[in-house]
Amino acid sequence: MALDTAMVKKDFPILHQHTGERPLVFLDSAASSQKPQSVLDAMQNYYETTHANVHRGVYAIAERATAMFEEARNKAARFIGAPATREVLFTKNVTEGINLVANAWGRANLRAGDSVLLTEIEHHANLVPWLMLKEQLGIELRYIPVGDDGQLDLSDLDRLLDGVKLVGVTALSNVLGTIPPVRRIADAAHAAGALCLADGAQYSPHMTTDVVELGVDFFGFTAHKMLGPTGIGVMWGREELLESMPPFLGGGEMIRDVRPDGFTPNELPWKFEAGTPPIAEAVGLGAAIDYLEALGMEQVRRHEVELTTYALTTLAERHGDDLTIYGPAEASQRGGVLSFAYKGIHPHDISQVLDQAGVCVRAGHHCAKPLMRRLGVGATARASFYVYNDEADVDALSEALTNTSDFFF
Amino acid sequence: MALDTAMVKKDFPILHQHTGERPLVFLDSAASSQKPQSVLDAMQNYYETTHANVHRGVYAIAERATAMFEEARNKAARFIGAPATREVLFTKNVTEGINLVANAWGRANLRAGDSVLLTEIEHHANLVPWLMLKEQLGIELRYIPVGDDGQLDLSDLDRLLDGVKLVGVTALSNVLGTIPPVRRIADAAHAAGALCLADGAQYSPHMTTDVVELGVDFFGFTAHKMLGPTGIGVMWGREELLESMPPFLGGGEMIRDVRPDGFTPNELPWKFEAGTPPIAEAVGLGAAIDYLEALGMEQVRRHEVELTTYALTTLAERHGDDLTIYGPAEASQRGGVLSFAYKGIHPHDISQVLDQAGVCVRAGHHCAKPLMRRLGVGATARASFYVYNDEADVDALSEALTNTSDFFF
Amino acid sequence: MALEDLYREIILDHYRSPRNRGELQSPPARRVEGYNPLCGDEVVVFLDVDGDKVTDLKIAGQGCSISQSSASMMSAAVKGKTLAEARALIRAFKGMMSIHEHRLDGDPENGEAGEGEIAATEPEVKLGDLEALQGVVKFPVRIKCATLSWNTLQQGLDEAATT
Amino acid sequence: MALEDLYREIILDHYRSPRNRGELQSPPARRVEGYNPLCGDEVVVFLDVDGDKVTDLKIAGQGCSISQSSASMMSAAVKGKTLAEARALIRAFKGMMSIHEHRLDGDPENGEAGEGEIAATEPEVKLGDLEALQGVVKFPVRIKCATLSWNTLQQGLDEAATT
Ligand SMILES: Cc1ncc(COP(=O)(O)O)c(C=O)c1O
Ligand SMILES: Cc1ncc(COP(=O)(O)O)c(C=O)c1O
Repeated sequence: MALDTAMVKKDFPILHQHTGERPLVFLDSAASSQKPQSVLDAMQNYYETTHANVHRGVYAIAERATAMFEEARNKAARFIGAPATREVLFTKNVTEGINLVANAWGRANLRAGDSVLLTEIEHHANLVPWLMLKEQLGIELRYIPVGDDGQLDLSDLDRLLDGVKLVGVTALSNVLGTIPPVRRIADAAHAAGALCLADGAQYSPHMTTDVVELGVDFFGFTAHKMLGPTGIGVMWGREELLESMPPFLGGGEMIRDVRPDGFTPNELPWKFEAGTPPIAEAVGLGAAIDYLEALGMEQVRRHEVELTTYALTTLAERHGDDLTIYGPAEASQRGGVLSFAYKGIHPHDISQVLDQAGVCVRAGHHCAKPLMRRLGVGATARASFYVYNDEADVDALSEALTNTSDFFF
Repeated sequence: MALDTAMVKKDFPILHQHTGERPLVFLDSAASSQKPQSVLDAMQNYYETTHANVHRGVYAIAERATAMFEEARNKAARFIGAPATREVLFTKNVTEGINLVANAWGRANLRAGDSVLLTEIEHHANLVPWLMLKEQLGIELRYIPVGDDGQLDLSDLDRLLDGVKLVGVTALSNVLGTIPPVRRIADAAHAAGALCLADGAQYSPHMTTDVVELGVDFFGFTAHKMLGPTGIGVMWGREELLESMPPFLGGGEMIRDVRPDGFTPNELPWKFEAGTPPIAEAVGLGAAIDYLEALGMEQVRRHEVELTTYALTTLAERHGDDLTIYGPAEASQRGGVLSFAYKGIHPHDISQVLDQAGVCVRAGHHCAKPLMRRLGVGATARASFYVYNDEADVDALSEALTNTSDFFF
Repeated sequence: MALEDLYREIILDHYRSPRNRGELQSPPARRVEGYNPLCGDEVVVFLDVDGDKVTDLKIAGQGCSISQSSASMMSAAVKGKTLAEARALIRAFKGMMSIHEHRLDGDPENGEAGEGEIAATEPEVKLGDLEALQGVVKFPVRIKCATLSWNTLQQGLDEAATT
Repeated sequence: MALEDLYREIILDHYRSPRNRGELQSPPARRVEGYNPLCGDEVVVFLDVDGDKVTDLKIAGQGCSISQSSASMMSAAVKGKTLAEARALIRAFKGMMSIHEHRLDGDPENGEAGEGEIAATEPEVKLGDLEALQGVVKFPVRIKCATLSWNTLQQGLDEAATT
């Protein structure tokens, strides 16, 4: 394989230091990835040598902390091809980022009767903020349907877009692995006078991201799924949109002036960052980006396609019709996230038995309840791959599935 | 002194490992405190042995991560005397917590013409969220004035409370060190049919906190000011209030069910925690609470009063009328945060010159612009103490001030 | 924690051959739905109450082995019992399950309660086969699976009492 | 970074004895206010423009040594100059200050620009004493102090041009 996973595995302390009895076969990176030593070191080192609150501090460590924090913003901007660093907003996770857009842009631009177009494969993070606006403002929500092949059905897109003000679409489905044609959807949205927001939570960890090529207006991602720490995400937006939006949360840092009867917001990006930001977390995100860029995002994606190809092939060979894998059949057309049903055994039971073999897979609705209903299931089991996974991990999963069957039947 | 600061200093890596030429005299803990080794270790250890996304994961490390996350919530609840753990909401900082109340409670309960009563000594975090509601809902804001002695002037409280729905008050001023009589204000608020929110950002790090004794309805604090990591804060609210409030941010975790046309919120506390929470940060906050409780919050406060007494005395002796310290004159009636003016030298210049001696103090408006205007200054310099500061640090500050004067005159 | 602590043989038996599976005509039977939002499990309890007795009870719905076997065992234990006996069983069962549930919900006082105290609240009640589910408390995420049908039954009894 | 890099003697001199301090009657003079929200510094520039010449200029307001001395030096450098010369000076000064400002604002391309390029944009312009403020770029937080009065002047010239 193009990626030297043996080397990569060495960089991840948890793969050696966890306290379980068996080697950890971590196949739940779509929920949250593990962290390389370099990310942990960067944060530790920051706290041990430099920590101080950012902005306004005149003394040396405060200036250095500010520079490190803003340097992380530079890296994030570069990582997603943002035209300007001031367009990169730090949030606590991508969920907050989408709420930011729904609140700051949505409340200023949406009226009762306006429509927002989403898809049937969205994560709750890109559903609930809009459902809340539906309740509060009386907007209407529509959904691009998903076909049985796991692809969005765009045949009716133009009709669906009629009267729509914003389209929200996941750039990579956390359940099906589907990679919707975001560019095409964004272009159609713009032609219909709508904006387009892409939820990149599963995309940016695995693919080269270029927000300009994607043609979207807003793009969010979350650090903990891409080797970074918990507690930080990024929302990117086109500068003129962010400029025209009212602020989201109020407090320190996001203001230029405060008077008893009013306030003046700060300039971008700080206008949208109220209170003390996740400083060490930004440093950690910067280190995660460094790590991914050193591997090369092309390599990361190639590794994933290869491993997914291997998984789809060997799992089908061994388990045949006992195993149903949802989503697109072609590894090159999907992310390395495999939701599956196995012999009618409940996903909870699968995950529990797999765990005895050290194999970690998620079981549940994966925060995509409408999609679960569409698939006609209450829950699925889900294995997802990342840079530290290899064919042996897939073999372990396959073997453990057989054991699960032996256990229950 | 009651606290063995020599021992305490050893626990803080930055006091030995920072890269400056001179010993670090860190007097800016009111902006953000430093972190003891045990807090850094707890987070590092969590990432190295246990990390997985919390809730719903059936496999062992996910269950353990969830237990550690919820155990941190238990600790936070105990730390502030919360009657129930489900009343403790994790936010990214206290600023988000106050925005949560302003949005979720405010939008559901405030109408145009309703009043919110704040004070002239509030931090922007407890001003701007309400100013935003003023803009959006047309509510009216009033302010409890501050006297020249740095104490709130409550003589007119009953009149000010007329028609008020909520009172927001800092439990300890980050500029003056004032410790308002929160209980008295909360009781008066309740008698007038209003709720009371206390901003505990500067209080909880330094004083034994008991939300029931304080008599408030909402209480927030922020981890990074109390030896914990950046990226996490806590908002506590009385259970029946939180139950009756609509959710704040929407997304995963905070829902019970999501349908294309609506959603059902989760139970407390998760109803208010959208998306992947700051997991490692919660673990770090738990370790910070352990560290503070091992020192003993009574000791922490006593140390602070003693050190503040020493500072007020020696600074006055050496600098006389050249130095103006704002806020209450009695150390026992104030926090260990000293905002000052010195010989007409601009705070920026003071801070810059002090930094050359390794002395870190903040210069600026401290996110309290209305208070700055009330004091008739554009900015102040501010030295603030915490558990790792001692008399030698105060002496270093005093000495460096003399050098500043020599430099400019 | 060994898997066998969770999946005792009797649990697997109830899972493979669920008792009282099916539906009752409703009305006259009372139909109550229970739902675990975390995993999508659904249970439907059909309840015939005559006077102070649970004369018949059927279980429909879908879910994992723990929720299915717990529902099956519950149906066997409750059918034919008086309302008071059924309620005592519910209390005893939820008492057995509550230790870790409280802990997860964050009630530190209850966190360290020993297993000996489990059924202290309902000393009269014999849980019998149901004690096989005791191992679930070591797997906190699964507790809600085990208690789903019991909470649903309780809701049914509560509704019956008020209408 | 030594403190003397920031506080050169000539800066302290302008701070202690500010030039052109005061107000002009407005109108006829143009009055422009500048404000640094980070530290509360305020500068007020009074500007008399006659034809294409800045005939008089006074500075009021309050601030730190850097903002005060920068304003004082600016007043000395600009007074009596043509509008075009004043604008060239502003560009040159802001060019000198821009390296770290860009860096902080996050323009990585400019981050590594050497000091040699500083005035490359305005090669004709002699900054003279103002070059003493060059040390400020090593203290990023203070850059806005140094540029405050210049931005205010620019705003005044812009307003003059459009009215
Ligand atoms: C009194 C007070 N309230 C609120 C805050 C805001 O805290 P954070 O920035 O962590 O939200 C601070 C600190 O900056 C403070 O001193
Ligand atoms: C597609 C998608 N969107 C959004 C999210 C939410 O991410 P976070 O919980 O970090 O906000 C996730 C992950 O849970 C996801 O997979």
